[in-house]
Amino acid sequence: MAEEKGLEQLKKEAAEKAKAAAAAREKGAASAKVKEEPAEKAKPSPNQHILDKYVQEIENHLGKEILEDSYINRLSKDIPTLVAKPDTYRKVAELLKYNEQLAFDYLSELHGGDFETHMEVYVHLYSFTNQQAVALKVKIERSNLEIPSLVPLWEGANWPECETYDLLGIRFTGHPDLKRILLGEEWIGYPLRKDYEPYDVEV
Amino acid sequence: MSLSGEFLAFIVLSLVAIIGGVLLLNLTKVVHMVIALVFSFISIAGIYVLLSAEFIAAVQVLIYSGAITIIMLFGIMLTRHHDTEDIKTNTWKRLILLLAIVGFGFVVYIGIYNLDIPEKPTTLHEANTEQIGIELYSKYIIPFEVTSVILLVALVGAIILAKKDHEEEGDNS
Amino acid sequence: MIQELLQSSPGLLNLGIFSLLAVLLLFVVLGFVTYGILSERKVMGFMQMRIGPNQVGGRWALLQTVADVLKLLIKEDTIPKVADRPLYIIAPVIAFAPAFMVLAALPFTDKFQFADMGIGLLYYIAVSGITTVGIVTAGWASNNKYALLGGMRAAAQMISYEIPLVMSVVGIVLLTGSLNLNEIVEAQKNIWYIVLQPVAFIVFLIASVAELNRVPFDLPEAESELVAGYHVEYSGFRWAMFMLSEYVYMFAMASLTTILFLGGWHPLPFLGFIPAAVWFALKFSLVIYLLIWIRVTFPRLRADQLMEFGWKVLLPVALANIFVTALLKELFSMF
Amino acid sequence: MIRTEEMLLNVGPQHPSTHGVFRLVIKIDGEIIKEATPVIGYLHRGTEKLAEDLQYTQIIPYTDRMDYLAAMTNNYVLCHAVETMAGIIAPDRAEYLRVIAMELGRIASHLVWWGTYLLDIGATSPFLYAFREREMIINMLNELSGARLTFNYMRVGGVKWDAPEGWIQKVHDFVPYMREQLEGYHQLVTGNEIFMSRVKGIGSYTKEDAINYSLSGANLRCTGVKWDLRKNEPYSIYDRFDFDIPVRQDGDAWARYHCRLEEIEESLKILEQAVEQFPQDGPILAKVPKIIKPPKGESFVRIESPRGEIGCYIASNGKKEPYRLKFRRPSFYNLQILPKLLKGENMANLITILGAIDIVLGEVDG
Repeated sequence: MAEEKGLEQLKKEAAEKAKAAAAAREKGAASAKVKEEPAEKAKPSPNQHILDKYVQEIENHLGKEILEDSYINRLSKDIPTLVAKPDTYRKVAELLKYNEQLAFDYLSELHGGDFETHMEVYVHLYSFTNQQAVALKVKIERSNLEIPSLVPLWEGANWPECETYDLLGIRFTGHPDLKRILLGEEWIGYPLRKDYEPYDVEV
Repeated sequence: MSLSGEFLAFIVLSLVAIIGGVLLLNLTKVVHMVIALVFSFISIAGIYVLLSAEFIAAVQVLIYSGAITIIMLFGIMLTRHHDTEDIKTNTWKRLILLLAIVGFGFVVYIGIYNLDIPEKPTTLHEANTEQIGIELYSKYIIPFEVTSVILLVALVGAIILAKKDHEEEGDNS
Repeated sequence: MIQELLQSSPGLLNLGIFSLLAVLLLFVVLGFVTYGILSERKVMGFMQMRIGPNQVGGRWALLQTVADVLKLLIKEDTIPKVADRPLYIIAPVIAFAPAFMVLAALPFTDKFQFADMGIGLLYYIAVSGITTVGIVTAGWASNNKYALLGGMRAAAQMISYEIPLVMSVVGIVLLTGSLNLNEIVEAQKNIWYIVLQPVAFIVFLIASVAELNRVPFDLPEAESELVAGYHVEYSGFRWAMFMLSEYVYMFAMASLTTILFLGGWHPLPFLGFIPAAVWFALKFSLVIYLLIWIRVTFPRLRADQLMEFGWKVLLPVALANIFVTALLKELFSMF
Repeated sequence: MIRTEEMLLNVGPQHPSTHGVFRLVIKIDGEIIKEATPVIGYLHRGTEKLAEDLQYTQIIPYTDRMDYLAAMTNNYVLCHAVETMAGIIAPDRAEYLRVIAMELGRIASHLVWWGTYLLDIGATSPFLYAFREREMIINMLNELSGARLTFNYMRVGGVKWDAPEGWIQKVHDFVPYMREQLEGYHQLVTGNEIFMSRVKGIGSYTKEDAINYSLSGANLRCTGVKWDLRKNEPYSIYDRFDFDIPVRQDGDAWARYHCRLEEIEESLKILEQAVEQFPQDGPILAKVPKIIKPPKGESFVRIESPRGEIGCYIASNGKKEPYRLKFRRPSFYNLQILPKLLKGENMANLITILGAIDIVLGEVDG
């Protein structure tokens, strides 16, 4: 193992590795820069089987038609991405946490986004037991901005949900203390919405 | 009586003590009362000094105006209380009270005025702390120790009371 | 001289002499406080690898504290609207006056002293306790929650540490057979009490730091917790009074430590040609340096740990010290 | 019977130990905290909203102002997100410069934490010692980037400036010096009885709690979770270095203290190796277009900042400005556990617990 090797040797190795990588990178950077991407896209992602496993697991437990979509997000380090429906979102999240195959015990990130036609909540989960990550997304109609809260599953979703509510106006039902955490209760409007008009346009 | 420094000091100290006492009764805020009490205590300590009872004076300041007042302040600050209380009394009651006070004052005055303490040569000024110590530990050792037992009982009682309160609180929650 | 004066009948001359002496002492003490603060800042600077004050009054910033105090004195006097006004005004005075009163009992040298009291030691401890009343009052009167917490901490701390402080010196009282500070110094002519009573010295030092409300026992003002504790609402000369009383106490406590444990004005053997006052000043400075050193080194204790330490460690140790001292004294007197 | 009075105390937004404009409304009974409610948002500047009208390069200065104690990592996370999306690979020399800068920043950040934490506990001197070393780091980063705190140093595809002459040697010399000082820190503080009694067993939580509350960084590692993105999800060139992840088991303030100080040592190891491997010459910026337009889509990357996982989410619609930009700010997540930790604690422990979480308000409020 790495620890057992002498420090000297390790250093030497690392230096060699660095040199090799440097050569390769320079070559790549000089010739292709952005164009590397399409070539790679042709082959299937190394994470494809993981995604398949997730989807399989969800379908086994919750049935089909639960997910709106599932794909590998190549722009985001090949992360398996699941898109749930607003009414299945909570169920999928629960499964992701409690199923032993999935066991996503760590909520790394939760935020929302306004995509004009709809709003979206993006959740990045990680499993320390399986050393895997997943992105769970849900699209919400702008007319009905309500979605179950994840706080009962992950305490860590508490403030991020407040922040999302504060800046985008997505209400999380079942949240223990949903408040406008950053702007304060007296703020009018939800600034991160695309149609938000600042009170003083000049500022 | 000549106007000696001692006399002047006595007048000033007793005045402060009396004013402190009066203020203690008449002030409306509890904390103010305690501060008035401190002044009373300290002046009384001063009177002790005039009587050459230095040890008693120091202990008076240490225990009364130091520790006890602090504990009283502590208790007041930590607990709920109403700063002001309106006490309504009728005139008759007041009159009777006044009479009683005047009567008491008169009796005390007569008593002190007629009191004749024979003057004895004493050595109060010399090492009176040592004298107190010797007296206390030779003649009055039993009463002294018994007092400490009483204090111990009081201490245990206080602990029991406080503990009970704690348990009740535990039951409620 | 003072004793004679005290017993003579009052007159304008006496009043004049007393006032003059008091003013003299006041200036000596203020002089100390001025340079005590400066030296504390300089020593702290030295220990923390920075320069410290070096602008006002030349390279050594000799006028820094003067300027600071001047600023405090001419600062606007603010009293919070919701404060308990009479108490708010009287509190600094209650805290300040005893600080000077204790100085009367301290024999600085065999000549330079004001009152040779039979119970000098007890007097010091008793009077210094009154300051706490002032601090608690200040905390209450400010009508500020931080101040109140600070005041309450001061009260709790004072009650807990006064006892070990008194108990630690009982050993000395046993050995000397007197509470008189002069006699205590005289008894150390040959050997200092720090040698005979090392445990008492340590307990006394710790308890005295606690009494002074200095780090690591500076809970009443705990800057990082209670902002400034009991004097958070005070400013200008009222605040200056608190600060001055703090440093006067530091002066007094260092003197008392010198008197009780370091042999007062007595010289080291073979160095008797150096005047007594210089000896006292040297030992006194050493204690002050130690206090500053402690301040720079230690973090702050927590309130409950402070209580626990006072009651469960210092007090039993002090009591054991008394017991052992009494035992040894009896044993030695037998042979 | 005597009932003590509960009172409501506002700690902050102007309080010496909240390290910024953070307010904590606490209900206390005597000195025991019954309930604590954090109030944040005093420093919210709407970085994410502002970013929607800015080009990617223009956003970089805004990231400096989030975690202003370790701005290099913030710079990096944004560049890394854009690079991941656009498939840009930064040249080696740039990557090394970035790593050196980030690790220096990590050390500086931990030093500030160490100093101010001790200051909170009432020891004044360590603060000055820590800042002496931090000043050296700041000076080095100043030479590199031209700024002391808000570096604006990294660019998509590389860095803005090459290292000035002799700079690498300075870093090289700094490593043994810092090791020596670190030893001094341990001698000065770590064994101190009072300090130990103040932090041991204070503000402790379990591994499960830490994971459940989405804690990261030293706050997570102090419970025994061996988790460091530099090692577990290697980004940049961290896979080329040999270093450890300091882990403790107790989950209290004492464990966090050790984790952070040991992290300094590990960072020094990385610095040592990075200086050794540093490429003699080469470009410092990949060939990227003047106006960067990542492809349509979204990306979320996370890296290890001194305070934990800092993440950057970009949703792009192929334009030169991000459609939606979001930072996962570790302090914001770490702070969530505070009310739970404070309940039933002594008032004096408030400072110890809050300090041990190591928050930067610029980051909490975004």
